[in-house]
Amino acid sequence: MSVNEIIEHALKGEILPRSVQIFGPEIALCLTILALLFVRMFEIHRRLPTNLVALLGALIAFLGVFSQFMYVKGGSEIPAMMALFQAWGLTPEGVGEVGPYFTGLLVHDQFSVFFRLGLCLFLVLMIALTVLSGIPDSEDGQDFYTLLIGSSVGMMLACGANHLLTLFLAVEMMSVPSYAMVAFQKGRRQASEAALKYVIYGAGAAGVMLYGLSLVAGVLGTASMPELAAQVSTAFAGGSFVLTNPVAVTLALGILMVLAGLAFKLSLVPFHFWCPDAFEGAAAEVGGFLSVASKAGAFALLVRFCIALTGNPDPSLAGLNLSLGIGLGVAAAVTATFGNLAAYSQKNMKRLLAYSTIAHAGYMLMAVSALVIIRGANPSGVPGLTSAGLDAEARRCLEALLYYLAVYLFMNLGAFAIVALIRNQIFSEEIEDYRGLAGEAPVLCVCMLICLFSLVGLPPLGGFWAKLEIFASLFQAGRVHWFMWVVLGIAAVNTVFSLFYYMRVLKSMFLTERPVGARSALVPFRSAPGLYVVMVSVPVLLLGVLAGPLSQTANNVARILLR
Amino acid sequence: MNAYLAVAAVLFVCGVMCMATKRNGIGVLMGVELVLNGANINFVAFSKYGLLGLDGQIFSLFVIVLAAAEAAVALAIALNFYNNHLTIDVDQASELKN
Amino acid sequence: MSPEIYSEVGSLLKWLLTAAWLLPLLGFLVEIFGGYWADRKSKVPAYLAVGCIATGFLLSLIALGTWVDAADMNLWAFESAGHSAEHGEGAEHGDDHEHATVAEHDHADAHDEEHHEHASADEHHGNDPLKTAFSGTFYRLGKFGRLDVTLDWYIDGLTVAMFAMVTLIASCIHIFAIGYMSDELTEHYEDHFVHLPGGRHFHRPGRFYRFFAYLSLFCFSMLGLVLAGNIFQVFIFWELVGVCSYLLIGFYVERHSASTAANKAFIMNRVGDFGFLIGLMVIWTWFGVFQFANTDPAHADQAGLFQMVRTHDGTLVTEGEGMEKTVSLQHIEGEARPSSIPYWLLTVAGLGIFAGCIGKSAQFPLQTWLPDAMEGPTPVSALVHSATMVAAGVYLAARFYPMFTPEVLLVIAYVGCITLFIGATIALVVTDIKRVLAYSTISQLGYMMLALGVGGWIAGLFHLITHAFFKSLMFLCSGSVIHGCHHEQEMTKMGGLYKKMPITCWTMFVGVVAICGLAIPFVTLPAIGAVAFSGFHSKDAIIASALTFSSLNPVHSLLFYVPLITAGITAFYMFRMWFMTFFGKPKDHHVYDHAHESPTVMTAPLLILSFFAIFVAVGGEAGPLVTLYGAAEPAHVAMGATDAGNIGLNLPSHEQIHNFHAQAGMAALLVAFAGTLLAYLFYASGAVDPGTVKRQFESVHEFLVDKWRFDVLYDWMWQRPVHVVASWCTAFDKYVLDGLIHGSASSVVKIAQWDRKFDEAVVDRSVNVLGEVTMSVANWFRGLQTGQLRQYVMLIAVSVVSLFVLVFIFFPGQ
Amino acid sequence: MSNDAILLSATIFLPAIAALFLAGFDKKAVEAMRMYTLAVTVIVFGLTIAVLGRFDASNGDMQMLVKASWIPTWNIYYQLGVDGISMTLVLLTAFVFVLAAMASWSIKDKVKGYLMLFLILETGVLGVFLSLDFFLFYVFWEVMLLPMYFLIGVWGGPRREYAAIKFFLYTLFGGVLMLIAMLMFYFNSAGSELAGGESVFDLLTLMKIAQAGQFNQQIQIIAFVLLFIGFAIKLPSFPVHTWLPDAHVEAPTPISMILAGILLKLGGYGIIRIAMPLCPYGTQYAAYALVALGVFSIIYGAFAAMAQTDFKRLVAYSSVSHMGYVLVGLAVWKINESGATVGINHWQMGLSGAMFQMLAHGVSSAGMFFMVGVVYDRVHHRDLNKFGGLMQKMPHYSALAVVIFFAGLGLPGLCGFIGEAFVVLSTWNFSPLLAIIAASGVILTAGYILWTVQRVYLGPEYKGPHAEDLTPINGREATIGWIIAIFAVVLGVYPYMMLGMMETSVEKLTQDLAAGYNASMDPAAESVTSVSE
Repeated sequence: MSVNEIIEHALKGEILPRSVQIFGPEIALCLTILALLFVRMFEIHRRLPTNLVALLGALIAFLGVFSQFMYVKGGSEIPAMMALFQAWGLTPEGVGEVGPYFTGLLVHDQFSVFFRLGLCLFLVLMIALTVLSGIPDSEDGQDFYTLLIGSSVGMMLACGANHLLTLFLAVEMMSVPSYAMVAFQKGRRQASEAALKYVIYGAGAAGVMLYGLSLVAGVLGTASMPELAAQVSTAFAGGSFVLTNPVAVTLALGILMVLAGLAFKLSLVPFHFWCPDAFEGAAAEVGGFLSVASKAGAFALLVRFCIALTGNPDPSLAGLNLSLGIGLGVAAAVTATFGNLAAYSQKNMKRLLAYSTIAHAGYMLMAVSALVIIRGANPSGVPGLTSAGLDAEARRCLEALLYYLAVYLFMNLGAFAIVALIRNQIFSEEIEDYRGLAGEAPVLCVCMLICLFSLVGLPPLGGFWAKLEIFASLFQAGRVHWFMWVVLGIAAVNTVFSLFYYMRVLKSMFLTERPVGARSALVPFRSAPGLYVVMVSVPVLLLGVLAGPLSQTANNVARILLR
Repeated sequence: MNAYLAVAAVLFVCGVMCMATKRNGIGVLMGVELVLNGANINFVAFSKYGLLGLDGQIFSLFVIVLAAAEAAVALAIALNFYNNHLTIDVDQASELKN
Repeated sequence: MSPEIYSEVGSLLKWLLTAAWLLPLLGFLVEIFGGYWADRKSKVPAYLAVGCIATGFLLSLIALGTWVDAADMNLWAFESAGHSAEHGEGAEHGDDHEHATVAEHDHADAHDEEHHEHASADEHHGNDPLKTAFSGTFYRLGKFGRLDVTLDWYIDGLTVAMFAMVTLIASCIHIFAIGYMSDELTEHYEDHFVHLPGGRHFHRPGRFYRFFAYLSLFCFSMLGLVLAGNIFQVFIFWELVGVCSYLLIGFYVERHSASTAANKAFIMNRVGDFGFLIGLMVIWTWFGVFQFANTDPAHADQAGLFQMVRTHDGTLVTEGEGMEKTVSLQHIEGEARPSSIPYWLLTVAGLGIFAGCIGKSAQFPLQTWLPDAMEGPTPVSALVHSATMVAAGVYLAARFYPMFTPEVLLVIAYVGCITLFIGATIALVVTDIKRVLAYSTISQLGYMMLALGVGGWIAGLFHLITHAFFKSLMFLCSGSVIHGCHHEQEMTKMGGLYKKMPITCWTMFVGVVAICGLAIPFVTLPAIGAVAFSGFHSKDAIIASALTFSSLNPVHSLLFYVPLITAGITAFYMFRMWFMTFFGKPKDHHVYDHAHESPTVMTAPLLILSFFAIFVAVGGEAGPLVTLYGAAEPAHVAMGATDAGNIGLNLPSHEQIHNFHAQAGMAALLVAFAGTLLAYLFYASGAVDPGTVKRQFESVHEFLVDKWRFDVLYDWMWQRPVHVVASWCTAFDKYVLDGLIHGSASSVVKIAQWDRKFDEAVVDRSVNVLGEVTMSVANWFRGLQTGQLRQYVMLIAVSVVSLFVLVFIFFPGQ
Repeated sequence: MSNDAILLSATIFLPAIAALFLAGFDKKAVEAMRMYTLAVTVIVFGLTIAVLGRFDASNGDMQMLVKASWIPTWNIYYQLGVDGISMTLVLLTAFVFVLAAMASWSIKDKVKGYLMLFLILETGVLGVFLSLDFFLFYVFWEVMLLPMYFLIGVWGGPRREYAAIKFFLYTLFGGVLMLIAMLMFYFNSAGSELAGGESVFDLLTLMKIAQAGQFNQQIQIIAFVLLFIGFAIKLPSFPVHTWLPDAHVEAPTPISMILAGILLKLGGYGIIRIAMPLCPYGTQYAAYALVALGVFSIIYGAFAAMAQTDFKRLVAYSSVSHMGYVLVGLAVWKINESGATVGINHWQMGLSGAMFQMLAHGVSSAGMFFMVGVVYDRVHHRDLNKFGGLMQKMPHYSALAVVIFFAGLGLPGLCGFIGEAFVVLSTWNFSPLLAIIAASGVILTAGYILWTVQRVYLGPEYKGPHAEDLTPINGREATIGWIIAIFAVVLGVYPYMMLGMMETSVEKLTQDLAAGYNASMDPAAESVTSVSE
């Protein structure tokens, strides 16, 4: 769909109401940004604290996405939700219908709603956390929340990206505010250094990615993602996808560059170097935001991009699918291993969590690689699996990713939140200084324990179920190509190794005595921070014990997406 | 078309080299701009001679705007770094390691 | 006997003996938990223990009567049969001596527990298999398909005889112990044998009640062992008597020598039990049953071991030759299990079980624990380590006789032969009064084993019972001496005690005469036979069996000469002990002056036991005792066997033994008198100075004083528990040749330390190395993260390029 | 919910729920919390008795089945049930927890946290024994890890952190392998019509599939190896046993009791319940290696025990030795050239013996650790060379200790004997050589136990520090000691009490395995069972 067609459609006015309806929550967020700016402009932030405004805006957006989600999931017939549906003006033709909107730049489906819901929820929790931890003071709160919300809007765009342009825009919208957020603690040398590294690295990666996008779009003659696969098979009709073909080389180079850009956002090895520095330099809250939300957005983009490339069952593309899948698998295995190993010797908690983030990106990428492998499989070539079976397995891979992200949202946010809250008490983020905290702030420590064990992947916590789903999809992908079994083995070994460094934190907290003279950190259960961490940790537990509903939802989402 | 693409490729390579070798933060950012412009040339070339149509043009327009925004933010951060470190030599930015 | 009467008699016997068996357990529980630690001066535990065991004796007597009555047996058969010498064989088979001339197999059937499953219906008097053995089950331990592990009882003439013997001797010893242990009746017992640093004296409360509790527990275990109806159950009680022995040897827990001796006894026994276990495994795998025999007509289809391995006339049905040779199993038609067992495996099973007997009966090469076991109080030595527990090995060998192949018997014979010689020679030089008796016990047990090995089943058991009486008598006498001399055990410090303790002296004399086998030559009385104490009869029987055997198998003539010579040695060292203790001049006046005769509670048991030591074997092999337990003799023994087994052994039949009887008796008597005379010359008349002889045979003497240096050898053996039999031989050679073998129990510790080092050095290390490697890789990664921004950016370029190169290399389809 | 469902669920979850209530106790009310915990464990024991009351020993199948949908998208069920094999272990668990709760009086700091973790641990263990869904099994399996880690790590001895992480790491490693095996079965089950064409975690269905030989040989071998490593770590068997001495030594006394008394049994149980029924071919394939490994563990553990100078370490190594018998007993499955099982009854005996050995070891080793703990509480050291003469100072305690140590020694009439003897007796049928080596363990065992008894209890006087603290045991300690001693005797004298309970289940298990093996050998001739003696 070319731009002039798009303009024509928009002017006809048929799609615009639907698009606005779907885009409602994002619009609400944009309005919140405006409101924040106005609050400052009119100097009323003494009476109306900015964080409240931001929280309110985020809540409104969350409710919007939530109502969309419920509408999509259960139809218009849920009595309890009727008021919400009406408030957001949801109609069967609008939100109820799956398909592209904004003239095909974005797409509306369960997948994007699911991600947006997660992102909004995260935004709400994040703002709540900043309220508790008070990282932006009242002077620059507006700026911080503006950046935060702006970045979130970019991520929400990423979820629905249906066009290479939106893909790039989303990446930039996610990134640019986050550069600033990393640098937000203006006086800190570390923060500015981290931000400088992040922005330069990020800008470089964006450039490479853009160049890749230009090649892909140019070679295939379209920038609309649903058409990519078809264009690929047209371009290589008859011939096969080999490197003696210059077009193929160009395309491969382009794809590689796009993936490199995404890999930067996902902090995959070898594009991960910014991650520990940025996390250490930035406040813990920002770290949490970067490690969860921007990962979610980037994974949404990655999945969209990979699906766009692999949907076509043309046998000439089997090679492309396979090498893409295996390449992702290698990257995933290397990333997970690297993250876990490098995390061993960290002394700073945020840095440790940064490496843990890298490792987890590796685990999640495994699901994507399994997805690509299974989607590229020839049904007759896999013993014991029919075409329908393959579809089910592909759904399972995506389900694994979605589940993992959902759990990851809570467990990683929990971990960063606790780091932030502890920092507020003892003014340190060194693991060394966590010694014996369990005696003083048992709530924080127990919740930390839940989050970290969930990150290890121990039952009955959510992380276990998520990891199990990843393992299961890898196992099934291994039947298509044995290499996935190798990845599975690496993942399993990594799980064991990862225990060490998480354990070091817990050991410090629980097994040692609080040194004499150390700052005390009294966070009782019945305080707002205490309740907050419990609130974040309980879902981790629940998602492990009652995995059914979310797993079912994720599977449905996957079914619609892969249809 | 191939000529345009070649120019773009040269720009890209120059940009990457610039990013990799410049000690000055601003210089690195300039390298990024080169890379982005290389891509822009690609888009426009594909738009004109390839099948991409108007999409390419619009793509490059967006990129230009975005590049400006990004550069603004990057420069602000570089300024911040200068305030804190009194240099913008990126090699001095090595406090963050373990 | 009809099945109804069978079950009636059987259950009566079962209840009587079970009660006699369980009473000591009850006594044990009351004594241990009765709160006697609060009243250390109470003698109630002793009375309780005596009451239990004495009641057990009465019940055993009733059972014996019942059994004799049920078996319709005339114990005094020899009166009507005339002189035992001519009709011993017939007489010992009791009531059916009218059948003595019928064919062998009939004869065999008549008094063997083995029966054919259809035999219960057989009304023929002589062939009724049910009348001499009763069996049944107490309860089940576990069941696995057709495999059924149960606790059973098995009662035949041997069982009741053993019950009566054990309970009688135990009663006497219990009573004796009341006196002997009376110095424990105090709150502050001072133990002079314990040396504390700083020369302090060791004080502890008395443990009178505990001693009797242990004794009761021992009696329970011993009776259980006798009553056991299957070999597994024997093993259970085998271990239990072992642990009781452990507890009793280590009764003075504060004495290091005592606890070490206790450990030694237990572990040595475990070595034997290891063999026992192997035997059990073979039996269990190939037979699938543990019961000796099943004589219950109600369950006639379940054959026991003896019924499976031998036909009802007692023959071993074999097929094949050499290693291929197999033994067909009986009574298992229609069952899906092997119907035969390799002959060599049966031999292995027999050897395995016999290994257990070696340990328990202190046979060569596991004999060394028994002398050390004398660390226990003397009544314990009398009861456990002479009369009952150590004889259990002999009992088991006899009980399990049908399972032994001729090869096993030969091993038994040689083991017994070696043991009896070693024991006797060491006894020559020992000066500790209890240790003389201990070595004598080893020697006598060797006699019993020898007898069993050469086919003298009757003779071996005969000696078991007579020995139990006279040896426990002698131990009690020595206890009396020790008590009288205030815990002085060295004979070199005694002498002339007969004036001070006449009763002890003369009861001891009875024992000494009995063990030496002295008799009035050429005199036989009607209805009684030879005029002699019990020992004469039994030793006579053993020598006769040995002589017969060696004349049938001239290759093995050592098996006759060694015991014969040893009979002389026995007489010498026993009289040596007696003379040294009671005669001559007092060597230590301190000891002598304080010596006194023991109180009545101790001398009365001596008198009772001397009575039995004199009269228990009255009538010899035609007497009531042999008649009683002889009914349990396996069927094949009486017939003898020609060219049996793979080695072509000839086993003597009753008749053949009988023919050699007079000859052997004379030889034994002659040798015994010679030994006695020598002892008299050395130690009583002073005609020969023992010191001179000692100096002349310095090296031999030292060798004997070192107990043949067995302890050294035994320590060395620990290194090879698996190849134990092989290493015994080679190690023995080595030892005898150069006598330089070192080693100690620490060898095991060394292995263990090495083992731990391995654990720490290899297994742990490998885990640690793994950790270190991970750590170093992690550090390397950390080095990569330099924090240099320019390098990071460079890396973007490098990464993209290298990835691209990789894609080129690995891209498919080229 | 049926009565069974309520009963079994209550048995499992009562401790965890009770642990939540424990959070509401005042920190100072230490005594009340201890009593409360003890009461909870007693009630749970009562519930297991109630389960026993509804249990029918003559039925070899799974009984009291509870099945409720849990995660329907993955066919995961909340499925519980007992058979003769798990019943005995459930009883043992509840029993040992009661004893350990009584022994927990020795814990003086952070009592609340300790007791909460203690109760959560009980839930985990009972869950493992009762669950019949592989996934549920796995969840409970791992759930045990956390409380155990902290119980060792917080309340343990000087090197507790090392020990705790070692324990955690070993077990987690095993768990991950198990996870992979679990996925193998899950996805391969879809190919069988017995699972209705769906992937299932349901152990009963998986067993049926295995019995029909529908997992191919390769899968069975790989899965068995994976599962076996996981369970062998818990068992523990050489060479993955080294966590055990450390964990035991550092753990506080009640936790050592649980660790030795119960957690080790999970390894054996896992092999019986999961590894063997799901991989009959794999089991047979590895049988000789398993028995050899078991035999080696017996000897190795005994030797290692002999060299120890730390009292607790010695007992820990004795556990390695004793659990070797379990491994031997499980695997004595002999087949002939045609694949028919030879002497299936002997194998049943081996299995039963192994099970009994687990029960007996549960009683005796818990007792041994408790006895060590009693003296450690007084003199605060465990150096064997500094003991001696305890019989004089603490006669009551020493008598109990000697009885319990003799139970560990395998003395007839006490519980340790039956398991060892039955296992050894059944082994000759499998391999005479291994049987002989295994049997030689009795000598070594006697050696180190007697030597220990001599060094600690016998002798004239105590040589170590804190002699004045050697006070006679108090009523609570004596009660625990007596209960253990009595059970040691009861189990030793009347083993059929337990063996009878598992008889039919063991029989069924062996027959199923034999059938599964034959079916795996020849898929065409499935359900042809040729069992010959």
